[in-house]
Parts: sequence; structure tokens; C-alpha cells
Amino acid sequence: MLSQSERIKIAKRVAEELSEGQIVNLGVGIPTLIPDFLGDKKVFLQSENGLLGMGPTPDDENVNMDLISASKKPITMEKGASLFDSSDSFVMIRGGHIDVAVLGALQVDQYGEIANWAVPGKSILGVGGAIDLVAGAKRIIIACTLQAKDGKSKLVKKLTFPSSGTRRANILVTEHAVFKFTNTGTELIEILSDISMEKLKEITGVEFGYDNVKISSSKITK
Amino acid sequence: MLSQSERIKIAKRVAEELSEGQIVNLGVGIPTLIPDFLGDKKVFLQSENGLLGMGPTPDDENVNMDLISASKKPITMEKGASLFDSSDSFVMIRGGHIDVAVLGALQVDQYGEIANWAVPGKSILGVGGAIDLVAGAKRIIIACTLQAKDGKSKLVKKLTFPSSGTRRANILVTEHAVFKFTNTGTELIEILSDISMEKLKEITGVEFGYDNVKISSSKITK
Amino acid sequence: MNKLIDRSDALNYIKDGDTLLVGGFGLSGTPLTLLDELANSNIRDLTVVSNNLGEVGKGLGKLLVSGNLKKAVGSYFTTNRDAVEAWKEGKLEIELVPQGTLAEAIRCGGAGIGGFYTKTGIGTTLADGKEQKVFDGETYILEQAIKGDVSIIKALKADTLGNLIYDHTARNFNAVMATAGEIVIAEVDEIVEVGDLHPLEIVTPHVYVDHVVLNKYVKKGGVYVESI
Amino acid sequence: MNKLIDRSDALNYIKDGDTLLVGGFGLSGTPLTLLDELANSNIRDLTVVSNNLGEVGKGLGKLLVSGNLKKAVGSYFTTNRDAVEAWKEGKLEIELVPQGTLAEAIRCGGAGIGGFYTKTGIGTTLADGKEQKVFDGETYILEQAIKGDVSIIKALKADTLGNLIYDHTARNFNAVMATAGEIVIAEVDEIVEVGDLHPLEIVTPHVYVDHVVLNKYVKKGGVYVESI
Repeated sequence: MLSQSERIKIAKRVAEELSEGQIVNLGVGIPTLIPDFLGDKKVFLQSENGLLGMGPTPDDENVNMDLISASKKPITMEKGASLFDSSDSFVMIRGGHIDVAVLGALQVDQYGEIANWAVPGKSILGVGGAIDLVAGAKRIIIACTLQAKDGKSKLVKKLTFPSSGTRRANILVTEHAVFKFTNTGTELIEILSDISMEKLKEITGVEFGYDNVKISSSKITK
Repeated sequence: MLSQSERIKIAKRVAEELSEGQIVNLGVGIPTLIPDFLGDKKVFLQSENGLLGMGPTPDDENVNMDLISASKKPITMEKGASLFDSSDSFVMIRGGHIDVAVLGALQVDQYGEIANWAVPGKSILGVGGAIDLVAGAKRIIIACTLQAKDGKSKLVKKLTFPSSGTRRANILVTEHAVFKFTNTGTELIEILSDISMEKLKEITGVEFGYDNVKISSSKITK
Repeated sequence: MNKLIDRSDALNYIKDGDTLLVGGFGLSGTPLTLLDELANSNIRDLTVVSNNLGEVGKGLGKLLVSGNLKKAVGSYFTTNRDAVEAWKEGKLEIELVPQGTLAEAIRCGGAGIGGFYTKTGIGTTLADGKEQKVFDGETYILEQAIKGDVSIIKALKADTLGNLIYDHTARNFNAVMATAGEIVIAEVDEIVEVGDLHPLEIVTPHVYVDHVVLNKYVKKGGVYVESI
Repeated sequence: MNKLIDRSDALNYIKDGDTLLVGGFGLSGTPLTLLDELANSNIRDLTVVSNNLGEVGKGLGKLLVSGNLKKAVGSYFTTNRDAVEAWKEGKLEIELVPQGTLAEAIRCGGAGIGGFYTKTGIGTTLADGKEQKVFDGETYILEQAIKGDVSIIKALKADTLGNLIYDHTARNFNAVMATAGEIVIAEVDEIVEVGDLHPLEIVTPHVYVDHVVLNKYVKKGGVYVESI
């Protein structure tokens, strides 16, 4: 199980990837921590159940369970927020109007193809808006642990879990390292922990480029 | 040229076909006269440029040329009116939510197939929402003169003008007679002028049933 | 208001084997009162189209418990373990549809559109067996429109004509479902006079609404609780 | 407001040969100021997608006179005799599209949908050469999505983020065109503070709007007249 400090490390690093004024959709889990680490950077959060301009959690007395996030948590509206129905929300998502989607993943292959909605052999009974976001967002950031609970790498040569679509992720942010995906494969762009290059190769089994790696292990907050 | 009294006769007769509470889209020309003859009967007028609940023409000082009918005339909104964009307006029209469309026509064939948007040999440069309404309205009433300016019958055995679609009209109201269309052909259901049955057959050249004709020539207001 | 009916009379419009479009995202925007009536009825073999099946024993979850359902079409069932169990035991058919495809298919159902080509799902198992077509160099898959025999939706207020407004994100699937049911029954918290809802505020024009039922639940602390 | 640009700078985003989506129904909801800039420019060979081409010498009619247009895609050109003449003389290509199909095709262009099957046009010459498909026993024809290089639209007000509201029926094609242009420029009468437009009132969320230009016309007697 990932420690809260490692979850925060991932969220902080993803926050660095976001730019002022962007329209961002945050998936469940680690991505929901990101708003705490944006500092002065103003981004607009879209929630696929029908809101642009999602604000922080309300006080208990202002909770309205008909003003909720896609994770079904009570939220507030920022100034300038707008409300719409599910079909219009997915016009925004599928139509390429979301600048960045930050999603979790079960696996990501060496070209950035994502598996984030189904585990083979288990009942596949939920997809939500995950594959709409994969198909439609301008930029896709995957935020997750490097390894699954069973120790296997989530960054893999070839997906063994069902694909979320042919549209590929741009970058993968984990507690140990940040990878970028291009047509030729994976590139390691930053190391975020004390992990060695050898260990990273061993865990992932993926051949990644590392000509220009930033070492940021000093950022570790344990 | 049809006299105003004959235009009014057609509009009055169509008004009788409308029922309390119906959603109605009125085409240009004679159909626009109908609201004056509804009496206590309340119908809701839809305008395809984005309004349900169209009210009468405003006073001069209340004209806003951004609150207009599909005929581009200034209008008002009734209580309970709603505004929407063109795509939502045609969800309403094409999706089968308009109870009655009252349209003009160039020709109607003996089964009710309509030609109301293009004249062969002339430049075909306008269709508007005509064929959307033909495709989508639950009931289609054609309101027009029996004869074109050249004297030819608009009710014809076979269309020679471009069809507005395979969806057929339910009834045709002219200054002389009202016809109903079924799968087996045309049925004369009412005579509105002093015209003789022979003359009506001669003009139209269409074999119509007339087992149950109402003679309403007393309604003529000349 | 002549569209107002008793909640028990709503069942007169729903019969065995119907396809029901049911509004809501989680429990928000769900017609809880109408679902209670259904759960207490003998209506069986329903196909429900809804984003999810409520929660265990709540909202649409009640219909699972009471055995009204044959099939569920939606995007997310994992969080209702009753649904997962019923599916495993072969008691419930499930058709999984991406959330955006679901919303668009319902919109098309109400819009006189038979099908549409979407970019969602390309390269996934959800596209298996579906027709593909290339437009402008990009591949899309064909999805069919979804219509319902009856839509049961939840709005905040109706005016006496049947115009509807929704509570914030409770609008979700309700607005498109209002267009795509042969019969549409809206559950509302309040009925107001015609003119009380501004033309720019109305989300669902009255043309789409056949019947209105009053919600028997009242909101306390931001959540609907059974009224006393 | 950082989306606000001078009207003359709007031309920097439009180039020869572009496809332009232009809002409006007749002259209502038409970006008159932006069209004046275009008419006074040397930009040529534009394809304009708009319900109609304004009136003779007004709105889009000005672009016909000034020779900016190569092609027009829309539903109704008969009432602008300049358009009819230009077409007869072979100076203007025209593609006629039913009004509802036009609106839907533009919506699809902005929605990640490549094409759709509509019931409009079955049995007409406008369906000639178009693919047909039967869904649930009913025949539909395939129509392709429409996208623009640039959308120029007209709204009543923008807030400083770029959220838009429209004046009554002037909303018409503007709302869908806001979603379907690679670049979207909105002409507005007034810019208000963020928060002045209520979330339930906003029709076009700011995500769709790239640039905002102030309308140089002012309304008198319900009609836009040139400002002094």
C-alpha cells in the first residue's frame, strides 16, 4: 500500500505538469489530491457529471448531495462555474476540449497505451467515463504507483489487461519516476526517489531511454 | 392570387384541426394566420430558430430583432416559454416531439407525399427546416391553395416537383376542399366552397374517395 | 396541474418487460419515490438504462433486491455489490456502455437519430463486433440510439405546464432521458406557477414531460430523507 | 480580460481558404463587427458554414459583395438574391443542407462524433448518394460532422473568463458553433465580471471561447445600428 506521503509526492509532481488556465479532469484516487498543490496556478476542474469550475469540499452545513463530483463527493462551485447535462459534458470531453485528463491506471505499455478499467478474469462491470477521457482529452497524464499490489510493474512492454483505447498517454508519474511516451517508446525523464536505474529497469522490464534524466530524489518527503 | 378572405378560410379550417395543449410548428405564409383563429384553444407554438411558446407580435417599442420567428418577424414570449439553440430545436422537431406541423406545399401526391421546397429547373437554394419537419412531426397538415398560379392542381397523382421526403401528410386544407390521405389514396372529407365535385375532379385529376363528405360552403366569407 | 398524478398511478404506465430510462448519477438526480413504487410492485423483467444501479438497497438498488430487473444498461455497476452478485449468478444481464456513449445514445434516441460514430472505445473490447468507419482519416465506431418505453426522471421543480429545472449536477442524465422515453414521468420536489421559471432557466421544455409526481422525500443536510 | 482582442486582430486568426462557421439566423445572432472586418480584408476563398448568407449587403451578404467567399454551406440562400446570382454565374459554390442536419452536423463536429444517421431527407434529392442504414425497421441516412478552422459567433455578454450568454433566439447556431471551431472568436455587446453570470444561466462555458471582440454596433429600436 502506498503511503500518504508517496501519494502526495505523485500529486505534487503532476501539479507541476499543469499550466495556468487549463481545463483539467481529475480521475478518482491520487488525482483528487492535486488541487491542494497548485499554489497560485489557476486551473479549471471539469467533472463529467456536469460541472466546469469545481471548487473545494463544502462545510458540513453546506453539503448538497446534488452538487457532487464524479467521485460522488460533495463539492462547491467556483465563480464562473457552469452546469450542464451528461451529453454536453461528454461533448466537452470527447470533442477534445479538455486540456488535460489525469487518470489512474492498472497498466501502461511502453508506447503509452493505457489499461485502466478492467482486470481480465474478473467481472468487468464498470467503465464510467474513463475511456471517453482517454479518447478525447488533449493530453493524458497517468498518475499511479509504479507497482501493483502484487509487485508487478504497471509500466509494461505489452498490456495484458484490457486496453482503454488506442489513444496513448503522454506521461506517467509514479512515486519513483516520471516517464514520457513517444512513438518510439518510453523515455525516463525524472527520478523522484532513491531508486537506482538498475532497479527501475528490473521492476519494469521495459527498455526506456534516459539521455536526459532529472534526479529529484531530494524531493522525497518520507 | 388568393384573396385574403380565402387565406383566412384556410387558416380557420386548419385551426379546427388543432387540439388544446398541442405543440405546433407553423410554416411561412397562410399557417402564420392560424393563431388568430384559435379562440379559447391553447396551443404552444414552436419556432425552429429556438423557442417554444411563441406569443403575438410586440408593440413597436418592444421589438427586439433577436427575439424573432423562423419567418424572421419580431415576436414575444408567452409565460412558460423556453429558449434553446438550433440543435436542441431540431431534437424537438426530428425526434417526434412536435404534435402538428402546418406547412405550405407546391404539390401533394394522392398518398400525401409532399413537395414543398424546390421547383425543378429553378435554382434549388433553400430548404430551411421544411424537410426536417416533414420527417419528424407527428401529424402534418398542408395548408395551401388548391391550384398553383399557373392553374395546375397542387394535389396530383404523382409528384413532378422534388419530394420533401417519404413521410406523408395527414391532411390537405385548401380554399375549396379538405382531403385526407391514407395508404390507399386520397379521401375528400369536406367541401369549403361552391365548387362542384366534377370541377374538383377535373382540376385535380386525382381519384379520391368521397363517401363521407361534409359540405361547409356556408362557411364561405367572400 | 393536469400532468400531476399520484405516485401510485405512475405504475399504470409501466408494464412487464419495458425498457425504462432512469435518471441519476449515483443517487443524485434519481427518482427515489417512483423507484419505491416500482420496488413495491409486481412489475417484472424490466430493462433499466441508467448510469449505474444506485447503491446497495438504495435507489435502483431496491429494484435489484425486489427482483424487478432482467437487464441493466449503464456505465458503472462495480460499486453496487448486489449488481455484481446478481450478474455472477446469472440473474441479471449487464450491458456496459461508456458514460459518454450512453449519454449520446440516449440523446440520439430522443432526436430522431438512429446511430452515431464515436471515437470513444476504439481499440477496446467494448468496440468488439461494432462497425467502424473512417472520417477525415480518423476511425470511429458505430453506436445505436437508445430509446425507452418509459423515462422516469428527477427534477427540482416543475411549473404547471411541466417545464423542468434541475438541482446543480442532478441534471446529469435526466435532461436527455426526458427526450427519449415514449412516456416521460418526472418526479419533482415542488410545482410552481407558469411564469415562475424564466425562459432562460428552463432546461427541459414541457413538451417532453407527460406526467409529474411529487417526491415523497425531503432534503435534510443535503440528502433526501424519507418524509414523515 | 486576456481573451479580449481588438476587432482588427481577429483577422490574424483567419487565412485564405479557411472554413468559417458563422453564427446567425437571418441577421439575428450574427457577428456583424467581425464580418465587417472580413469584408474589408483581402482574405479570400473562404468556405462559410452558416444557416443563410445574411441579406443583400448585410451581415454575410457583405462578404459576397466583397468577394471573400468560395463556397457556402447552409440551409437557406433563396432570400439573398446576390447569393442566387453568384451561384448562377458560377462564382459561388453552394451546398444545401437541411437546417436540422446542419445544426446536428456542427454539434457532432464539436463532440468527437464523426457522423450520424438522421431520418431527415429520406426520399429527397438531398439524400442522393448518401449511405443508408436501417435501425429498428426505420431507414436513416448518414451525414458527416462539420468542423471549422475558425468559428465567429455572436453572444450578448461574456464574463472575463469567456463564459457566454445569448439574447433570446439569437442563440440559434452560435452555441453549437462555439464547440466546433479550431479557434472560436465571440463578438459580444458587453463584458461583465466573473460571477455576474450565474452557473445556471451560462449557455457556452468559457472552455469553448478563445477570443472575445466587442461589438461596434449598438442596439436601437431592437436592431443593431452602427455606433457613432
